[in-house]
Amino acid sequence: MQAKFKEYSNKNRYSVMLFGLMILLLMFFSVTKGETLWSLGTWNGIFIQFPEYGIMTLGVMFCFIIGNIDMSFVALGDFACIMAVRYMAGHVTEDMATGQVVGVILIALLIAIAIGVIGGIINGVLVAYLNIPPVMATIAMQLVWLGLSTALTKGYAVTGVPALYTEIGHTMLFGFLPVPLLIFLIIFLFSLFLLKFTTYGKRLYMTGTNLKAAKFSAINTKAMIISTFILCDVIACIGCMIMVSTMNSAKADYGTSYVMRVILILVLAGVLPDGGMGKIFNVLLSIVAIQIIASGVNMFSQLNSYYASLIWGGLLIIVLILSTKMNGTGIKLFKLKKQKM
Amino acid sequence: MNNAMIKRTTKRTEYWIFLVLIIMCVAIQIASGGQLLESSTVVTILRSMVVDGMFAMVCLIVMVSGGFDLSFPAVAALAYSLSTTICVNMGWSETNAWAGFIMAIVIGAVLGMLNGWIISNFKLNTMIVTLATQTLFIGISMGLLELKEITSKLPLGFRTFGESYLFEVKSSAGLRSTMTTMFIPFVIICIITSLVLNRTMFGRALYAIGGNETSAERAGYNVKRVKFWLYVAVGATCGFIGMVRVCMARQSIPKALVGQEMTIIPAVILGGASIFGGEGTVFGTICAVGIITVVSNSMLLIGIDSYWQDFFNGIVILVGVTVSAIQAKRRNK
Amino acid sequence: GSSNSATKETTKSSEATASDTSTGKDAPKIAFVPKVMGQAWWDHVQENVEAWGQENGIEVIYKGPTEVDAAAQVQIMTDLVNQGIDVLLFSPNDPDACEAICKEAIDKGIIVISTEASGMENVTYDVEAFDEAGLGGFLMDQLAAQMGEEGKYITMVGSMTMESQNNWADAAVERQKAAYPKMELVPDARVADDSDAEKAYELTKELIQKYPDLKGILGTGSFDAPGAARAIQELGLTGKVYAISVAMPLEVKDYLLDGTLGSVALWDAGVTAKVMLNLGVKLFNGEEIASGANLGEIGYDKVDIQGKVIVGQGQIAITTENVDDFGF
Amino acid sequence: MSEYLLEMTEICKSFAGVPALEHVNFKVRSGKVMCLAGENGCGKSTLVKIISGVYSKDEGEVVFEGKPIAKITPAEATKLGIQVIYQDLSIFPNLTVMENLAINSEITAGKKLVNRRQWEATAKEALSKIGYHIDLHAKMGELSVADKQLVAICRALLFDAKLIIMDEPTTALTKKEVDALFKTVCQLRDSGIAIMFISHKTEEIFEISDDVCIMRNGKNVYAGPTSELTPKDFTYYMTGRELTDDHFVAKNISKEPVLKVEHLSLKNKFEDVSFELRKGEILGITGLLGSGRTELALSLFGLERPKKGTITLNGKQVKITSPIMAQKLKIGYVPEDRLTEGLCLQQSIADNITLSSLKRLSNSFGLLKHQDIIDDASIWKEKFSIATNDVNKFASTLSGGNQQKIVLSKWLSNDLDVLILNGPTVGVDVGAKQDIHALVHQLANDGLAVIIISDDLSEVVINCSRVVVMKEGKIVGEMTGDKISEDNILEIIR
Ligand SMILES: Nc1ncnc2c1ncn2[C@@H]1O[C@H](COP(=O)(O)OP(=O)(O)OP(=O)(O)O)[C@@H](O)[C@H]1O
Ligand SMILES: Nc1ncnc2c1ncn2[C@@H]1O[C@H](COP(=O)(O)OP(=O)(O)OP(=O)(O)O)[C@@H](O)[C@H]1O
Ligand SMILES: [Mg+2]
Ligand SMILES: [Mg+2]
Repeated sequence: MQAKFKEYSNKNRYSVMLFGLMILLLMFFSVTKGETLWSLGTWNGIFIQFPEYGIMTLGVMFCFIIGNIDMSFVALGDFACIMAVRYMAGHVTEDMATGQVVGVILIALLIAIAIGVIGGIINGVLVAYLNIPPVMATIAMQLVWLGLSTALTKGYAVTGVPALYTEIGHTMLFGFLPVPLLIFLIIFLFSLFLLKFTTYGKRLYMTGTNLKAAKFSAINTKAMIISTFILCDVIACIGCMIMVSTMNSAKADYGTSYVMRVILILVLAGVLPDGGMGKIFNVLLSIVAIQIIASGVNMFSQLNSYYASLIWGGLLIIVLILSTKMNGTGIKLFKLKKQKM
Repeated sequence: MNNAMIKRTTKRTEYWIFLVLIIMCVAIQIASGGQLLESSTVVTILRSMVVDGMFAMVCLIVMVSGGFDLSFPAVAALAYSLSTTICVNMGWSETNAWAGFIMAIVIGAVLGMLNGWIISNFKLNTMIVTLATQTLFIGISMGLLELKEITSKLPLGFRTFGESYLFEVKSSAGLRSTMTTMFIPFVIICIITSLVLNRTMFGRALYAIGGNETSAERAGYNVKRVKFWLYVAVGATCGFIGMVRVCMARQSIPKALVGQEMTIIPAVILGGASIFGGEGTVFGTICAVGIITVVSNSMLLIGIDSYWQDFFNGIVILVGVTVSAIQAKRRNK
Repeated sequence: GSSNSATKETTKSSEATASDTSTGKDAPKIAFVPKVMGQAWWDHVQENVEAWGQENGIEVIYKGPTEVDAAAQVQIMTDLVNQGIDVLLFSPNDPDACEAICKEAIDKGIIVISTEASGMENVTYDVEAFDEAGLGGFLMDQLAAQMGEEGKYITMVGSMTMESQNNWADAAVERQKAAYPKMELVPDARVADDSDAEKAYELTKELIQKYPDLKGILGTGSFDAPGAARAIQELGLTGKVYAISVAMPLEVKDYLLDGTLGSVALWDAGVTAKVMLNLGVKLFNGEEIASGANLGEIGYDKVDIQGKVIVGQGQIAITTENVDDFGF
Repeated sequence: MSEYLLEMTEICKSFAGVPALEHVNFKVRSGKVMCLAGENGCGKSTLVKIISGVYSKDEGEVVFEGKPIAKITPAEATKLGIQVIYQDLSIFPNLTVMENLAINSEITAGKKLVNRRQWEATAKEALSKIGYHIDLHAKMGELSVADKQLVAICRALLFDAKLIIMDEPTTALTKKEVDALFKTVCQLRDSGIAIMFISHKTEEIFEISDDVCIMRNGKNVYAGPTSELTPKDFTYYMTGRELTDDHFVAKNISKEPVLKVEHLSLKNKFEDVSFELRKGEILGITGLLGSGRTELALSLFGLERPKKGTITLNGKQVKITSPIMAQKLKIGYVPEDRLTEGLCLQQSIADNITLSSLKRLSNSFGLLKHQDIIDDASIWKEKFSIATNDVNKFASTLSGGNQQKIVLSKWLSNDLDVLILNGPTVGVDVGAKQDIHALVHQLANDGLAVIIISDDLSEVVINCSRVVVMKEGKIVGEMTGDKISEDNILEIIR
């Protein structure tokens, strides 16, 4: 039994660590702010909040697994949303029937997704064909999209989101399931399916581990990179469209703070931008853990929101160090040091 | 012999970057109707290169060793805001800038030690480690310590130091511009970086580690120690640079530098540093910082609408990295 | 002032009576959400909010996003609303973005009061130190007076995506078109300084290089005037080029004294915050507010209520005369 | 002082509890060449790293020049006179030849500053030791493997080395370069330096060594003079079994060629190459480094685009533009560098084996059949006797030879007409080599057309029914049947 657990925890050390982390966090907040933590409202808030960046995280996860990084997804998503909202604002009139409005919304969503596809293709071509390091390519593209949005909107928020669309972000299905959470779950299951059960997923991990070897194994790595960027950016655009429904408008710089948060979540989950690594369940755990910390910090009136940063950074360091120790490399390094001294 | 040397030179990235800089300057000079090379504009551009240029040196030296530092703005910000806050809270309103500098350097070194300790002791991706410490340092500065913006209460010594200048120039229109004293630290840091990288065994160790870490270890370098002291030195330098910025801008804003890494790192890569380590020169980096500064400081002059500036910046970076990527590909063929 | 302490008395007593009565109302749980944490402007507000809390014995949660990001701000508001508060006070980065969460809050029976967001629908009240067009016009009036009502000028904002700063700048341009026909907006029209005095300084030099006959810079961010003034001073253009913006008094004191700046504008956001707090408590205790009500702070003793918007007379021009009166 | 320069007694070393070396004993004499031999993963490199101070031993005694050495760092080892040329050469690809040559001695000298002139002098001195010429300012990474090897040797000679250890220095070299290297080794030996030489190639060991130490599973099974051994004993000691090297005899060669290459040219790489390949045949392609063999193979696999010439497959002229297309045309390619081109080390063995046949192992919707993947991998594990108990383990847990078997299975699990093997047994021990050869023979006899590209002439001779020799991008000779011998090939190459 014990041996089995040991083997399991060796294989899934990130899951074990994240579970432990979650339990510690919940225990801590239960002891200090038990009443607030275990109220319906708090959990309601947690489940309403994480879907928008949680969805983006799932998108960027694909990029990380294949060994790329995307810094442009929020800027691109904002641009896509601006176009979509402009379309909605221009085509929805007061006297429209609900069915027509739904039609307009669907077209707007298609516009957003199409822009996501275009953004993904551009990123992919820059990385796969021009061999630009992904960090650089996507930082530049981030500026490009941000600049385009700013120029188009003169920096103002674009309003005129139909009421029906705004409701999406605030409706509780069956009285308990927020629609954004539902969409998150759908995308989560879709990603899970892609990663675990399809040849795409298998190729994704293999390409991320060794691109050259994948190429020599008759995998179209260029197509893999481009399709992964498309997937990532489309999912990110969907995340941004959910942001639109909660924010009732679109703007060039909505959600800019999500870029670093998404990277933080992925790294905490053991999905490193080196590629080929990471489990989607850990990403889920990590998303929830990050949100619990943020909401937890907000329960203390005397702690300002930067404490969340403090805790995120500290935890990430601890998790990183623990992960190398479990790898054996950490322990070995210590031994080497001792003997040398 | 000479032919070989010319061939070698033209193969180098910094050669191309330098050409691009010159061509860009000429183009902007023409497009802006001769306004770029106006003495006051030149002085302003040199001035705005100071802080970015020094950070680029720090970034370069880390990249040469095969690392990737995201935390340097956070280190600088925490170091200078803590240092100025201490000065203000101790009531040293008249204090000399040196006190602040020394404190910031010490704080920077301590923060660098954390980076150095983690990076040298655990085989971890430096980008991720510094992402973590960046987040942590921001949390410490604004959360734990609740450091505030300091503007009007900034000690007099800091302001005087920031206002001091080397010389002044007058433009054709009779406009007076001053060359800040802070240009000297910039030049010194560039020279020191260049000397360290090229003329010391420590610098060669950085190239060696960036090129092949195991080989460096086998060649007899104490890689762990080199890395540790690298990050300590980088931290200390960041503290120093942060204080330069405080004096120049006459304000200490704990958040001012956050996100700066996203403009500095592209510049350093543009200048020929490789994200895989072992490559990069001071000259190339300065040229690249020059390009970025000249472009962003002359957008108005060449008539680019303010709303389009981000877009234009993005395109410049994109073109720059594409050129160097294509060139690298050709070189490897 | 005396009216100030009087309201305090009443608030306290009404509270005392409230807790005695069978309705069993405790002190309200109040949260204040600023645009961002850790900026001098909002630090000043925080000090005022904390001071108010101490005076009235009510704990106020002061919590804002770590970045000027509407999404992050909405997340914090969501947390607070869901954790159960009675009064939500906030200054939105983006008013539209907050509508949805505010509606939710109001549906939960929370009193929602905003500031710098006169267009918001889903609030109980919106408190403004001045009306939006008012500040832009006010800045323009000041600048025009210094420029002699003629010459070229440009507008400057902290960033192109800051809604309220853009609004004020637009209002200023409107004002110029209506009242100062001899003044002219240069083709570049608007520049952004990334909320950084150093960048404002560089921009100003560049602008003067490009437009040698530029005479005025109208900024709406709090870093604009200090940065511009430094450039004007260095270029030796004091008295030839004028700059104005919203600014913290002590930051621009030197420039005001040596004449580089004629004046800057300010409203005390701390006072506005206190007014919001007072209003929140009043509403919580079931009081009705009508035009002409006294909200207990200077400039708000006879407020004007238009629909949901409560407008005070809070904007102030800072000149050499009153620069020392504020202590910040 | 004893007659032995280096004495290792009862050396033990384990990694995270797994023993890599158990009670190893051997001695090295001054002015002699000692060969260390053994299967992949038997601990040779580990032993070397213990001598040079990269690893520290758990137990045992190392005596150098009569003095016991307890703890040692790489720098101290250098000072003692121990120089190692590691398996991966330990060079700095981003630095120049001059810097690569001089940096080690500068570090050892404890220098703090860089003196360019001094460095240049040092570098020149190093090159002069074996009279080798190369541009001092060339970037190391741009040199050919052979040049890198020679630079590494020059660097080692700079020190007053008493013992030079070479860890598999010949894997990347062709016969001609190996000969040059052996000449240098003899020179060094004659000047009184002890050489420790690690190799998998039996002929080489018998050619060069005075003493030999054979290891198996971390223990040494033989240590003594080479002259007392026959090659047969030698392989027996190494593998623990009798090996018979069967020459390949093509049994059923098809009439029509399956692959026909005509006048194929790739700029700067190869020119006007023509040959035919039939089913059941094994074609060997050999030649010097840089003769364009690899590019030729890559052209057949769609990774290079030859400008001129034609490729005809089963009677149909084809243009191969990508590996995907090559796979569709039933061409498989096993790359020369298994670590960078062949394997995803941090993924499971099963995933690696099935990587290029995922289409077959999934249904029409692209859904994976997980059980089939495991089954498929297990079949290959059995067939190739891959040394692992679980195909779900990472590929990185295997030794070099077993890793090579994975790369082979990856392509063999496809339905192929043509299989191209580039250096199929580079760095693979004799036992595993035997297994691989036997399998290739069987495949050919079952009707596969095989191309083997190799530097190892004996490998070419044993396995090929026809051999093509390339030189500077052109085919300079072809031979079949009895004509195939090492001497004949060498004659053409020279
Ligand atoms: N750093 C390490 N950590 C854990 N195990 C190791 C390490 N280095 C080597 N080993 C293990 O020790 C054993 C001996 O490895 P070594 O590299 O010495 O083999 P070798 O004889 O040189 O093989 P080859 O012929 O393939 O070069 C192998 O089983 C290997 O997996
Ligand atoms: N004609 C040529 N002109 C210039 N360089 C050449 C030429 N032919 C080959 N080279 C260079 O020689 C090096 C090795 O070439 P290649 O990979 O074709 O060798 P190979 O015969 O396949 O050797 P091996 O298989 O042993 O590695 C390369 O750097 C290549 O650029
Ligand atoms: Mg070995
Ligand atoms: Mg080759």
